[in-house]
Amino acid sequence: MHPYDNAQATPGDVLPDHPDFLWRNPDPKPSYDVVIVGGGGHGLATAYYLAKNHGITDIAVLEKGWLAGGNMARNTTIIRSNYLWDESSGIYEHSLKLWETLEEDLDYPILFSQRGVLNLAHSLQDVRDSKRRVYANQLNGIDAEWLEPEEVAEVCPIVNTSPDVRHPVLGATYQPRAGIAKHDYVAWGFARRADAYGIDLIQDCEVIGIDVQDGRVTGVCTTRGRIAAGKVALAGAGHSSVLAAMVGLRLPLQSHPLQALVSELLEPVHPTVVMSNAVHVYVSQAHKGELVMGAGIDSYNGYGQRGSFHILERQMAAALELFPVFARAHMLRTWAGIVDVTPDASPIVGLTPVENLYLNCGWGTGGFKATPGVGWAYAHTVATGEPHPYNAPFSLDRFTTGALVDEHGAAAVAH
Amino acid sequence: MQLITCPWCGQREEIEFHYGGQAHIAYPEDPYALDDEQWAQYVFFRDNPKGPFAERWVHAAGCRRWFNALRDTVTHEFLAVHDIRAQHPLTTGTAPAAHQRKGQEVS
Amino acid sequence: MTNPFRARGHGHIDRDTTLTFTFDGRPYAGHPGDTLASALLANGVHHVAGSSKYARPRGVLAAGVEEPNALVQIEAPFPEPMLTATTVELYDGLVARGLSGQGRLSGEPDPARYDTMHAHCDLLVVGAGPAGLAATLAAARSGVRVILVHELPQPGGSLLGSQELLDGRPATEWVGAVVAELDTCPDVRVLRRTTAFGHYDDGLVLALEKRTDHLGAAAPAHVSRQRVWRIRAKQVVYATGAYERPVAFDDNDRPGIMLAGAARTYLNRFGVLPGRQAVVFTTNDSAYPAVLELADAGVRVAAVIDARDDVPAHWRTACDERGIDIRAGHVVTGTSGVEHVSRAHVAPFGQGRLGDRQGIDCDLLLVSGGWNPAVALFSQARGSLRYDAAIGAFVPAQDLDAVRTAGSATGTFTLAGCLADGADAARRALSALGTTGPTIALPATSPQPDAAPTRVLWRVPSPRDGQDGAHQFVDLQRDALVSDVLRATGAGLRSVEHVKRYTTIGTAHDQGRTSGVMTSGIVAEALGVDVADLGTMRLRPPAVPVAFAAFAGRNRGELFDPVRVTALHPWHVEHGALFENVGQWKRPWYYPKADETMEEAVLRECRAARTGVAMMDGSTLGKIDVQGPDAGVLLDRLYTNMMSTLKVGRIRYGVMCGVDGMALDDGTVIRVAEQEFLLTTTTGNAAKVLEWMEEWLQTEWPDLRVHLTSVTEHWVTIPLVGPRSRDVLALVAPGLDVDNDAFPFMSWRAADVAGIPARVCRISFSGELAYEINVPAWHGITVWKALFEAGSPFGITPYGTETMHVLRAEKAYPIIGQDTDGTITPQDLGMSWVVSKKKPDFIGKRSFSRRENRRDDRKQLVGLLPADEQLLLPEGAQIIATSDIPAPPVPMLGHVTSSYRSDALRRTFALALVRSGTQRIGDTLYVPLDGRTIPVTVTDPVLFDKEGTRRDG
Amino acid sequence: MTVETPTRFSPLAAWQDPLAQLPTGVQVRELPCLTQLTLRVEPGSTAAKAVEAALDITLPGPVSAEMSGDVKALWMGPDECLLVAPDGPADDLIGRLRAAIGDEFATVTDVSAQRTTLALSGHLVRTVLAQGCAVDLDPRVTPVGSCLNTLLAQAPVTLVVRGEAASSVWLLVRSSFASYLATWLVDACTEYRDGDG
Repeated sequence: MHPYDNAQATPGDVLPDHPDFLWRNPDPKPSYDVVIVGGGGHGLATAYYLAKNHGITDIAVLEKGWLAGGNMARNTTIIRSNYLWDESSGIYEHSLKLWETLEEDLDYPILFSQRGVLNLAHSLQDVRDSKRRVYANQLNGIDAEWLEPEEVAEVCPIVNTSPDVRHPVLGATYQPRAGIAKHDYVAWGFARRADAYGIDLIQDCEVIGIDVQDGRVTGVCTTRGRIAAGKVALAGAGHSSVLAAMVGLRLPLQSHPLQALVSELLEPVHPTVVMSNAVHVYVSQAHKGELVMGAGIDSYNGYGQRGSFHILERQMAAALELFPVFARAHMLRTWAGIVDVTPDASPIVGLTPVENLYLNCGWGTGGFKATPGVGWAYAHTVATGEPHPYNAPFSLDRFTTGALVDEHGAAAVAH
Repeated sequence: MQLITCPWCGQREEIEFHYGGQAHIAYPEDPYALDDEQWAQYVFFRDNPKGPFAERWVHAAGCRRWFNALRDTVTHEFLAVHDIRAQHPLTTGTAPAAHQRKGQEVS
Repeated sequence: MTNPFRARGHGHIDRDTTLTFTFDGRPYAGHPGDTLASALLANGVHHVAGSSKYARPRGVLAAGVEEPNALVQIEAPFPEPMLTATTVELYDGLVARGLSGQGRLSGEPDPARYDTMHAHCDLLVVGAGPAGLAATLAAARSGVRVILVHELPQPGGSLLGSQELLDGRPATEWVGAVVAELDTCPDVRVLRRTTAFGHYDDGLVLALEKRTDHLGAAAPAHVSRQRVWRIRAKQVVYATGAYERPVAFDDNDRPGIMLAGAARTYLNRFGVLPGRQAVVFTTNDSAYPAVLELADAGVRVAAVIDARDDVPAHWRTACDERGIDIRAGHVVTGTSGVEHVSRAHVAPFGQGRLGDRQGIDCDLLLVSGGWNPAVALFSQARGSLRYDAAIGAFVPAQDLDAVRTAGSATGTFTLAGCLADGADAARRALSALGTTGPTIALPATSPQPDAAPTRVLWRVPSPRDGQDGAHQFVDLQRDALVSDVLRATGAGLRSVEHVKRYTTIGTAHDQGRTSGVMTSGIVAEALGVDVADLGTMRLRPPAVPVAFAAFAGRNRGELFDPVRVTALHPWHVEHGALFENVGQWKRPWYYPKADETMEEAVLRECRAARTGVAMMDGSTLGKIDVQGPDAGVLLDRLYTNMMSTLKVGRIRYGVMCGVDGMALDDGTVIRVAEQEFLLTTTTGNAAKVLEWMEEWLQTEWPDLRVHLTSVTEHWVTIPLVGPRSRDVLALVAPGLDVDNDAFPFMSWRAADVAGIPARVCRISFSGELAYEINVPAWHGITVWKALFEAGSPFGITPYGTETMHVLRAEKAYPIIGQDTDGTITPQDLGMSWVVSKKKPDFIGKRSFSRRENRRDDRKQLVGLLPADEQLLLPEGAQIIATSDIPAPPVPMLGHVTSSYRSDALRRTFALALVRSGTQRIGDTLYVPLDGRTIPVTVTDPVLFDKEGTRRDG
Repeated sequence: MTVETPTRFSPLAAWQDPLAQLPTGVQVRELPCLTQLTLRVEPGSTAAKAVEAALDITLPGPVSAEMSGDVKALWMGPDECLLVAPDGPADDLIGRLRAAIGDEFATVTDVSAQRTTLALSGHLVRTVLAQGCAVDLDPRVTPVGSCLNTLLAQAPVTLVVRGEAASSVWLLVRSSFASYLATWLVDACTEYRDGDG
């Protein structure tokens, strides 16, 4: 058994050490074949797969702050692929399969723990939507199950499955292969391998302009000077609209605060991941024992990496409805990310009207779980100039044709 | 939680309001004169600036009136609020976003 | 039981009362006013817990929230995980144990109440030390509304832990006088045991008041245990003090190693001697008062190890008087000890080199590496910080418009300076409020010699490891070492946020209060950069850990989410209804009779509606009154069909779409009068539809003369359904001509029903002859009972939402949100007839002509009949074309949206959205289920009474 | 078949006893079955003046209520008032108003059963409300005569400040929420049961 194999780890383990070397801190070169804007999980994974799958290594990943310090450092690390539509389950399941070998692939203890994810249903319509998703998942080869309340209690005994609560648990979908991973470890695993391929990871380097000549991208202007580029791949998450606006491109995105929090370290109480869209809470117990929780998105546009208190307050109330044993757990830290949300709650990954400028954005709350999958597909798109079948449905022009991949109506599950 | 000044009711907590996204997006005068791409721009595409943003709110739990606001999306500071009727007669009305948030609300 | 380490004549504790408590299984005694930490120290207990990673013994480092070490698990009166012993007020019967690593949650429900209180003020002062009290007093005298929150049981802050004099008297006397005055001010509210933990937009400060924790098992059950105060303050002054920071040296984690200021607090606030023989290691002046006060209280101070080459003469003189050895230019390099520190190793330290080491025996090693202003809340308020190289700490760069700091939170460390700074901060806050106050006289402080500069020292070189720092702890709670920090920088990390994640420093309970700035300092040294450029770790809300239950407050159980009920609700309860949650509403789901299963009950209810008469509570439907000369114009723009042509007295069904052309809601529209319509919405969409309509009206078409008013709860709505409904109605509404010609389908009449003026509509959601009786809600029960009574000869049967769904599905009336999912147009539902061809435009129309909407293989609503007539398809089941299930991904044609067992059809049936569904009518498709496939025949969605013969009875 | 003397049931008919047992600092009484009409009229318009003349009141400005007469007017929005009159047939009042409005653009809707009215008084009223209402109820900020549409413990309410000394307020709550709100109020008073009230 690999010493880092933590797939069966229970909460409470000591975290494995990071390696002694992660990456160089090079100065930017004047020119690269590919410049990736955004050194988060997606940008780093894209760089890695460009090198690994396509042999492209003359790459700079430009990060305006510190690597993986945006949403990659702020998400609740839930990984699952049980999305409703074929297009979504396609890319997320591809991603999940990559997750299953990622630890070996990156040679990094990413603490991928397939402890299963429960998506609770609280109303009869929730039940219908949930079962619909399970049936679709099963036909798409995804390990989805429908659990009755008593089965929910078997998987996660601390969930209050009493029928006498305000919004009783009427059942849940369950994906056993779903789980969590340690976000920093994932990002650093990609970063380290990218660095080892000779890819330049350049921090404190904010893109302030994108150069276009004759409809074709030629480079970027940054706080560390101009960098010429054969291709530019945007991976700026919440800042995608700001980046796209540099080439006059308007996107169907709105950037919202999304808050999350952790508790102190607790003895193992919560063996799986529970998500409840109806009462707006999702929670897992991470490797060391802290409860990691997320809530609903703040309604307004916000780039401030902070949200409103009532969201957290509501989330705590919801958490106690589902998990009465959490009453005296303590909220230790809260934070917020900036999620870029599309009208159909599906991402945009593909080409833009500007030649050699590529777009990956709009992941809303789903970005972390997609990291390897989208890195893979986006790298293909950048390398070949053509969308991979996995991301082809997520083109920008679907908003013109009407071929949306509407994940909020039917799936009724965020995150 | 932001304290928002309703032009009519004064300062109230954010939870009394619903967000309406970008302001000043008028319903096209002739939707059928637009091609699908132009129509999609109207239906789905909105500005998303980092900084001051002209947007709409409705005092849902108060006087139920829509109003326009200029708010900084980084600091969350409201730079101005104004009653739609007084400041922006007919032509600068704004259109509802295509997708509304789900919620359990009152009517 | 006695406390061997109590100092006579010191402390603000009630020595006349003894409290007993249990720690790690052993009984101890303490006094009111103690914390668990002070009581343990008074009993000579220094080893509080083992460390999380290396299981090293750990003691008490600090005296407040910054404590990284002394974590405890409360076991009784009710388990609570991971509190710092330094913040747990002692109470009788407390049972606790030291905690290494993980806390334990109780499996039992927490019996305590929690609540929330809103408060408003002109000025909020946080902290009741000298600066906070001066600020509060100055503001109070100006007459503005002031709230003062402070975390201790009594005010005074750092003054409680010192022997400072004010106006020549013990400082606590001045504190008492100030508080007495504040108590007389009606506009001043003082909240003790209250910790501000969050600063949000627009002056919203959250504070946690621990109301009954200190009472232990004696806490009254009806009083909330903890309360979250949501304080809206126009101005805020953070007089939150400063946290002393240690210096890293080898084995700097042993029990008995304590911050110098903490020892001073234990002596003066609690009357506790944290040891008998002390070595004091300092880099600054602040340790000297501790040295002198402890010495005067009987602690033998073996040596003061001052890292500075020059020790101010007055301190030297004072130490000489007491026979205390000062070793200037020296540092502590390490310690010895097993369970407890027993010796400090000291050495001269100059030019970066250590001289010869010498051991000094001690049972207490006090450390002061300088002070970090407590800026967490100021940072949360988006106040910016700057690095002050003189004190080696990050201080507020400048006031914000509405948020200020005062006292040592600004980096002012003298008592006189803190008092003046507090008063000045209040003056500036008042000025920002547009007012002024009288100048307050500040008490005179004892003459203070000029402070000598601090030597900023993050770590001492290790005699054992050289620069490695493999035995020098930075974050005690996370067991993170200097060597971990250096490994991080060696790995290529350049940001303190990366180092934090690499080492986990600052991620624990204390958020790095004693380790964060030290980490920045060590990283800066390692990288050869300026600490000022490097910055420090971001402090995040909450500033102190807060129990989930405190946030939830009273929003639990039945108060978690409002329950909405109709006027008929009590009747449903009395008659055994089971309820379905629809949004916030409770709707009767079905009314089982004794021993009846749901299926039996629903079949019975359906049979009654199709063969006799049945009634339901439809009051939850949204109802919107639309009045004005342009009411018809507005409705024409929002519904897909024409409403303006509706005649008074008539009713029309309508669908609304979003601008994207997808069905949004449906319902009926009745024309009440020439300029008045009443429309209904689905239960779940009532609020959304009203807001949608108002949005268009107010923002797009303000020229339309229309008013919209919700009347949902004004009316009780009772569908009366079935072939005998006319007979029942005739009995209760003798004045109404119920003849089909006089009262045709899709019309309404005003009539007295059971003597109550009512609107009776002839609409049907079942295909049966049916009426919908609307009366003001107060009369609802009366009318319902009258109908029930009048219908009893006909076997009238109350039915719930489940039966309603079956009846409507047999007729293929869709439920928006069940048979649609936001991707379905009216045409997809087979309702092209409801989409006007005449109107030039309506909301959604333009989107119908998009490419995707023109496809002929869109999903369409169809009926499905399983080959096995008794097999009930699960709702949500997918539909495929083949009887064999191919390998995944399996092409799916659609899914089952509604599925029921039909009494009328004597079989099961379903509605489904199927790709090219209408072209597949008559085809056999398959529903994969449990590894096999169920053959189903695609049919027209209307399965019952397709000709509509039953509608008129 | 008719019911000769129809009985009306207010939304809090079953709550009389629990509400009567609240501490003396929080007196809560339902004022059932008041006549309530939504009046939509542009302030200062001909129609508004006609209404004012017909009712012999001045329609209130923003965030206030005119409570002196038999027909009280509560400000609900810039062109919206809730008229509250004693129990009685709403149609009479509607008729008077519509007659006064004539052909002008103004509308009247009967919403009598849409909300029920609670009269609260006692020295703890503001404290209890502050548990669930974020609006500053200090008399200097929200004086007598104020009328607020706001949220109380997640329920939409209209709050009218009637008297300062007794902290008396009217609380109008949607009928479907009335039972929830009563539950909340009773629970909020738990702390004041032991003689504190």
